[in-house]
Amino acid sequence: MKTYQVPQEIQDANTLEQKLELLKHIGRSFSVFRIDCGSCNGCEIEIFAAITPLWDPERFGFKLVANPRHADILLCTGPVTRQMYYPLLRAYEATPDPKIVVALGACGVSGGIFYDAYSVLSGIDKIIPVDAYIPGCPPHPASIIYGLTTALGVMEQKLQKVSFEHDGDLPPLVEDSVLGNTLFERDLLVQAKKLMSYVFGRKLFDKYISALTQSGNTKDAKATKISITEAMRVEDDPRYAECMGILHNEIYTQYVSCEEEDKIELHRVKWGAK
Amino acid sequence: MMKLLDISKKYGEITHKYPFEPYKVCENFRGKPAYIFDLCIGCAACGIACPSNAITVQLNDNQSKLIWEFDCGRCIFCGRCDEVCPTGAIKLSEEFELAVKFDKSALIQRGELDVQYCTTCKKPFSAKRLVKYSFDCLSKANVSEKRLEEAKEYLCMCPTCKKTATVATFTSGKEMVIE
Amino acid sequence: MKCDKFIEALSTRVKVLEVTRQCEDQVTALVELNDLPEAVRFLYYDMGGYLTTMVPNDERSINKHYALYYALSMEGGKMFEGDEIAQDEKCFVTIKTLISPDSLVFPSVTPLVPACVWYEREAYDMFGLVAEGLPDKRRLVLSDDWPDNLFPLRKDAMDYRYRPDMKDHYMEPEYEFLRPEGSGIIDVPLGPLHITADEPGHFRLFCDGDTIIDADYRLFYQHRGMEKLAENRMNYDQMGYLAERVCGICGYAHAIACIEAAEKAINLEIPARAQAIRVICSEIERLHSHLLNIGLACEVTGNYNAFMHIFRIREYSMKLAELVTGGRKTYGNVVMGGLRRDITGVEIKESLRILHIIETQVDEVWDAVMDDKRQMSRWKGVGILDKQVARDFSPVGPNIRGSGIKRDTRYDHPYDFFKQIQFDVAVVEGGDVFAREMVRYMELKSSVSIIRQCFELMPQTAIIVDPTFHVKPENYALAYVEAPRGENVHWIMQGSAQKVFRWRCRAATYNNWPSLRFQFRGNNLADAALIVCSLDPCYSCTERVTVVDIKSKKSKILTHSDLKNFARTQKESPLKDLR
Amino acid sequence: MQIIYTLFLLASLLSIFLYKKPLLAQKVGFGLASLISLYATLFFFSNLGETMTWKLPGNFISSPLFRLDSIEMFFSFLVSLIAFAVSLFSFDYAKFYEKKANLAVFASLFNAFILSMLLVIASDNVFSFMLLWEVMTLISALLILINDGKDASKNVMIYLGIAQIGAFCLMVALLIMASFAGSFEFSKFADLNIGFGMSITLFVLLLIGLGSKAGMFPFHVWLPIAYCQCPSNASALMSGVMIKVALFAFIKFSLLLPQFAWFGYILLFMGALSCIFGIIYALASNDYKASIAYSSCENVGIIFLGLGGAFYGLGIHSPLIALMGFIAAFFHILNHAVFKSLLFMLSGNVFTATKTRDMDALGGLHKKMPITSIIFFVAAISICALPPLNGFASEWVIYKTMVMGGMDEGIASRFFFTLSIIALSITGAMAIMAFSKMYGSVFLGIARDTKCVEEAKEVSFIRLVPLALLASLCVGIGIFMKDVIGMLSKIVLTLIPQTSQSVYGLISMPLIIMIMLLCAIIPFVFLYLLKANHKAVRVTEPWACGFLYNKNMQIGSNSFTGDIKKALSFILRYEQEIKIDGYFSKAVYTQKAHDLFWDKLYAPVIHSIMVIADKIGIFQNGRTNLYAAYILIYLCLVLIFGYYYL
Amino acid sequence: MDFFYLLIQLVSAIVVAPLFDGISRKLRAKFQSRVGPSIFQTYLDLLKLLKRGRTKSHSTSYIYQISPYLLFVSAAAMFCALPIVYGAHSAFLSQFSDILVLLYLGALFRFIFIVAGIDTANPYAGVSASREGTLGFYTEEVAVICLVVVMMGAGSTNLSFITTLIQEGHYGYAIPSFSVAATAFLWVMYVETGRKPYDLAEAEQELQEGVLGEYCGKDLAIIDVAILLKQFTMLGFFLVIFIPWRFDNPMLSLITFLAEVGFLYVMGVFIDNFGPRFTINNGIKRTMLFALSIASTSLALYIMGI
Repeated sequence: MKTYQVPQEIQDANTLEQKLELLKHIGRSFSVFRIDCGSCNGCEIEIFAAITPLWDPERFGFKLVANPRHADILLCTGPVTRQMYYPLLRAYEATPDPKIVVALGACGVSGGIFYDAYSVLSGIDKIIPVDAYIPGCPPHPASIIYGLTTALGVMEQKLQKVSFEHDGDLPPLVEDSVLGNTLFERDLLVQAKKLMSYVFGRKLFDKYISALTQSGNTKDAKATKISITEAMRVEDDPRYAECMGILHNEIYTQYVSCEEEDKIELHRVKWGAK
Repeated sequence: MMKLLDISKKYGEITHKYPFEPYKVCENFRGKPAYIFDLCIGCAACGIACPSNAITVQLNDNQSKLIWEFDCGRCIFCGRCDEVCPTGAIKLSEEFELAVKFDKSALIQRGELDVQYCTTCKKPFSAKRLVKYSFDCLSKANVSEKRLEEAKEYLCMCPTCKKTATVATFTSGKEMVIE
Repeated sequence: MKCDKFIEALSTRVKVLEVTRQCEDQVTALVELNDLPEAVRFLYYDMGGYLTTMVPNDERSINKHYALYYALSMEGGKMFEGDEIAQDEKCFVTIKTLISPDSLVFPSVTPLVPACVWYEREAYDMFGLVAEGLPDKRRLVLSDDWPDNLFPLRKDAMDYRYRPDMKDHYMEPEYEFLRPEGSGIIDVPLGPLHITADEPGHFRLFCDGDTIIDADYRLFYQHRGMEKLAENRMNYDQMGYLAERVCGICGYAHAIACIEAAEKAINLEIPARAQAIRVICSEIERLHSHLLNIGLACEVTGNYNAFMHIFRIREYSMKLAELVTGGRKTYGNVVMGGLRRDITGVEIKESLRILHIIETQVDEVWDAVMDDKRQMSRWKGVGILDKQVARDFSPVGPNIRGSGIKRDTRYDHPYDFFKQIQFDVAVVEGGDVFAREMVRYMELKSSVSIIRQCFELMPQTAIIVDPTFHVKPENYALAYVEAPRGENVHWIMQGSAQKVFRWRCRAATYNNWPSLRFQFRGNNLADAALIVCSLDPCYSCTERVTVVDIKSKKSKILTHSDLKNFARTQKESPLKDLR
Repeated sequence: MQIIYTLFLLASLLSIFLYKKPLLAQKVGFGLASLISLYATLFFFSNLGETMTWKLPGNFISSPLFRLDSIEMFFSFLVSLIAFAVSLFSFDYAKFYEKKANLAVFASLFNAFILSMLLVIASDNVFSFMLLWEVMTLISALLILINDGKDASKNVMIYLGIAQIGAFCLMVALLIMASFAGSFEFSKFADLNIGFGMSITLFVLLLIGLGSKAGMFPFHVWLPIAYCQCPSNASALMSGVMIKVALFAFIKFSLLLPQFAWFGYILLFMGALSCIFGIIYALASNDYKASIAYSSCENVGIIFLGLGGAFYGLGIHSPLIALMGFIAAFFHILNHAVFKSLLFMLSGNVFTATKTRDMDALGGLHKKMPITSIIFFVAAISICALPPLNGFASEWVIYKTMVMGGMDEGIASRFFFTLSIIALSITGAMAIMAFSKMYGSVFLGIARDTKCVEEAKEVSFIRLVPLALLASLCVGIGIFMKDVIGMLSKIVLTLIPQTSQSVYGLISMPLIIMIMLLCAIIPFVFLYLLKANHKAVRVTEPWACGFLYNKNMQIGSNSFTGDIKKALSFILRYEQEIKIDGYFSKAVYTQKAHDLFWDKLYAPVIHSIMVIADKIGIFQNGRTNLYAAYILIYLCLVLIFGYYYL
Repeated sequence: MDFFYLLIQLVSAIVVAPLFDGISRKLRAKFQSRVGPSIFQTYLDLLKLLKRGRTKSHSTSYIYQISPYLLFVSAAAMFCALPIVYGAHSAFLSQFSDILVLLYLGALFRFIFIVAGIDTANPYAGVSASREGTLGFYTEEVAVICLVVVMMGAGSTNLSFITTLIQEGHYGYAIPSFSVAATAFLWVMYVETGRKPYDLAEAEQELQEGVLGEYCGKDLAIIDVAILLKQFTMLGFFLVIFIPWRFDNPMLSLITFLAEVGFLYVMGVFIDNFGPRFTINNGIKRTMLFALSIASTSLALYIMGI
């Protein structure tokens, strides 16, 4: 698809040397013009959040300007929708040379989730040359501050391309099961995730397994009940406590033969109330 | 006016020193997905789950390696990859300082995994690690030795050959190999 | 049952060909093409309905026709006290009609119900369906350089990745504005790159000096083609994330509306804890969105100090979101059947602390702002939305509540956990900027109390149901969520293979835009940005539309792998569609 | 001296004789006019301060005497100076009217007009003055008619109507004065023995009679109508000098009356009203020529303020204030003649290039007509009284006069003088708006109506020469203001009895210029020291918020003043109307700024006259026997009247 | 020698003005609970602008090119008209220090500003130009009424003369009309500095900085300095008439003057930082009427001879 060709005049005035020269001048005072090329607004709001008292980039001489003619840095967000293509170019041309273009957010960097839809052009760098990329969806205000300071050379870039090419011998990936059947762990983890999501579910899983191993004999339903109940009692967080009980009642009982009384009674106790 | 002045006085200066002091995000912040190559088995679950297709798992040109590639620039930090990864090879970190200058390729992480060739048709179909992992799982899941043997053979076949083999098994009157 | 009353009344007016029920409070009535305007008008004005959404659909693969669905929320006209339908009778009635692919013409409803204007303009853009008698036939959604005879949402129109060539940038075709006739007028462009509008949208203000004579606008700068994208590239689990990126401010409301539409279509009930957390997150979103808007309403008038302090407080709400969901803006925790992230006790404790901070500090700053006579003079009497205009255009959210009409989806059609929660609907008379900001402030307070109630009432259940449900092709349903700006309505018709057949996402602002022109008139140029801001517009919301499906070769390696069982259980949802 | 008048007469006759060859007549007529007026300029200039008399040979109605005293000489100089520039300008410009009128007539009338003005100034006798005054009015009316437009006859009738009211008042005043003096010779009018009441009455009559001609408020309504109607060279002459002739006559006659401070107050009051209303209407107008015309009213007001000071000074026997006042008034008369005729000629250039007078259609003319534009810029700065040009110089003297007047103890004087200062400063603020708007919307930006502007091109050299001449006069008078004031004070001193005062404490224009130049160096020094980036400016589209730029986006003359018109709607009667039909249609917007005095004063009068005329029309129905009956009735009445009284 | 001092007066104002701007920015940030820029930020901003490239719209003409210099010249000349380092004793220079010269140089500034705005053909610049003119209309009369009282009371339009008069106690606050005029005049001068809530012509949110919006690079830097100078002149105008502190040593009086003006400028933050901007149609009119009535009172007092 035919897109914008940067005119020779602008290209000549935007060589790398000139940009580095510019960075020297704007190190302590830089004006930023925001261009929203059809982003979802999230990045804009985070830019707004970044200029608030908590972050205050004015410390470094940051200034949000209303007009591209005053700008040193163009902060572009969004996947460049078809409609924003023309305004983007107008703003780009209206900005004095040399200029720094920063692509912000997943969409700005590469089109993000919209990268192949019919009415986006997927990323600022498909249209105009981009000098710095700040990924994030949307980027955290700290991330924006970091990105801008990095672009200006105040901070060092942390990310480098990482490539693992040597596929060596594998360590054993599967740990031994506490009950001698990995299906137990599998079901346990699935249930834990269902109860408390993947983030906390894994923690719950760990807590449960460690409580289970505390009991000495993991296959003894009575012993495990005691150790799980104890673990639930000392647990600060009522949610974890309750969920450990649920796990025990629902999964453990399937793998170890249990009586009804071996289940933990959950509704009688207010957990984590201490 | 006086009220606002009072408020300013009351709360003082609250600006965080960042970037001159490190900033601490909340626990479980959804930051950059960290890739632990050693744990990756090349199952491509993350690639399928990823809503923005930031993770791609593809064979390289000469079909010798399975390339796992993650483009941080396209990532929307939803954490689906973390959620679906069976081995924990990809986990959301709390890292948020992701900006790069001039060269966009610094946003890319990639891993090359050896390919498993199909025992029957010699075509590549999966990562070696995946096959090994599958076998390990089966071997620790109370599966009988005999079945394990059968599974091992079966695991090293590509889907097409597997289909053929299954058809052959059925026609020969044997039972399904796997539970 | 619910809704029957309306269908009966409707059948006395027009011939109802067929009635289908989607769920308890949603009914669709098929009418003949020529009866369409009368049917919609009857329900809208005579029976007290508000236009919720209108969905054009390409159903040629199902019934060889294009279909139009006019969904009306039956809740009463609400123009005066008591003009409201009883709480247990409120429901959604959808008027459906079929259009033959040979004619592609349908009678326009707009002359009778002005609220339909944008929907019918969009129907032409996306499907090529011509509304006969539509007073405003300009392009709405697609860019001006889009080829004339390409209608992207038709199933057979094009690949979702097809991008027609761009023009040279100085050759951009010009949009035709409704420029007032007469001389001595200056066209002031506001946007797409304007400092007060954080998103692109072009408002053409026709001014004499500082007075706005009339205004017109060209929006949809953020048309990203999401609907197409969703129909092609995405499965249900990915759609939630796409829906969340419909908008960066009220994204979460979109995400739940979208997922709930899919859930409603198959009558899937999610666990109560998940419901509560959805409500908590959406109320957190309301907190930061309203704080944002009040802050911006100060900022566009030049009151930086108040802006800065309000944004300082807003950071607490962002912190709250970060704490509860792991992300400041995109919460990313909705999946079909429930949630992806739980809230534990530690977080609840911390959240309650932050809520207390927000509550007290908001009061302080609001008091200070209310004390400022200058600020009040900038807000009061500016950008008045007349009550009758509001009735005619079905705006939503604080926009209509500021005009004294008590419309709130949480109250009219309580969804999720709202059935168990007590709250007051904030309604302020006046219709000016001040009234709208006042509504926002009151909602801020009620949001805090809703979140507290949710924390208290949240049951200890799982947060997701077993992934054993099946989607049913051609089922459709409407889901509605009261986002900070008003109700977001998503309509999903399910398709086969884990994909949607048609996803219609109607953002709150979409209903608010058409009446904006009448709010501009007669105000000052200085107030233009303020008026736009007080609408709390979400450009990107309005301009969504399109998503896609790619996943291809790479996944096939796995598809038939031996790990089927492992995959199914351990990685629940992502691999479901691989079966 | 007589030779000048004769030459003008000859030139006029010669041009009319070339009736058959209009183009030649134009060349000859205007060429001669410029030569003669150049000679006249030099002649009058060299004789400034001298006195000359001249009697018309023969016994033509009480043998009119013509007399040039120092102020007459000054005004004659002014007339011939402007006449020189304008006729040089017309040499090429008049061609534009080739199709509309016979150029020979035009040239002839032009010469006759200059002649009539010179003679009015010189006449020293009530009869000849009134006669010439009417001739001048008539010729100017004919000049207006040269440009045969839609409402030409109606517009001329308005002009003539107001001129007749004025002439009537003037005549009454002069006759009363003559009856007091017992002579029709002006030289016998001195030291009239008139009481306060009668003086005031006469003064007011004179003010109405001559003020109406000068375009004083509320008789300003004819200004835009007549000036917009007539060719620009004629309006340049009319506004540049005809108004000054009226002012001259006013000064001359009112000085003949016994002096009272109230003369000053009346003048200050009328001047303040004139300048405020004049500039408000100039500001509200979207027609550049009308706007310039209205600003004549404003400037006449300013001159009246100066005169007010002078008359007040005379009234309270304070020669210093009187001196300052007269200097201020004369200085401003000179300046106004220069820049106003310059502006009218420039407007002629714009009109011939674009064929439109609507500022909302123009724009971007600088690129087509750079020299006209730059001269316009100078003229605009000058008329806005901005330093360091001549407008500032004269207004400064006026301010100075008023401060001196306002320092007196009397409450009345303080009141009138302070109010006048305030009026003057408001006028200044609005003049800036009016002329920056005019300059901006005509010459800057981009064309609003491309059709009009596209074909515009710079006018010929010969037309630019007089413009450049006047522009350099604007600058020159500004710089050498001390010398000009010195010259003026010599002339003015003849008007004031007990002439011992001299002007002191004047602002030094060269100092201002010097300091401004000094300041101008500073940015360059800083730019050099700090090594600024001097790279060439890259040209892009105007920034319209990212949207496609369109020419309607630049501010037009109407909406530029939208706010101020709204704020002043109690005077301007700025009416805005928005018609909206349904939710989805285009709005229809109409706005109009009315002239309050036209609406409230003139329109009803004209309307009632029309009604009365209609009613009278009943008698005039064309039947012969009815007319015979009228004659019979008349005869009977005369007979009865004669019978009883004779 | 006087000329030399005048040059020092001008240059030192140019050099010092950004510092006070920086201080007021810092103070503003403190009110907003944040750190804010360093107090030298304005210098850095201006220096950066000098180094930047420039773009302009194709509609512009020579006015665009010369207007920064013209604006600077008029603002600088206005500043020179303030008798700080020279006084009535310097017969030559004190001629220049005239209230009317100052007012009309201000008018020249406004004229150039308006013309420059229209020249860019930018809608916001145009509206900004219109507002500048309208604002001038509102402020001029109040300013002049106050000045009339002073001029007539002191009997001269010459600033250095008036200053001397007031300093020597022949004229001043003992006269009610003078002290009443002072309050109204302070209001006008604050409006003339073009800071919030009266920054209508350059309002960032509404007009995207109006006329300044189309200027960039060194042009913008010059205009910025010109505007700073104008703000200083306006505050200085008030000080010179109503709080004249002058010493025999020109440098001493210059330093005290700059400190005074800077103090006023920084104190402006208390108005500038709180509350929103006015609208041109109502807000200004209302506050103007208030100031106008004060000014008229002082005028009435003067007319009655009090």
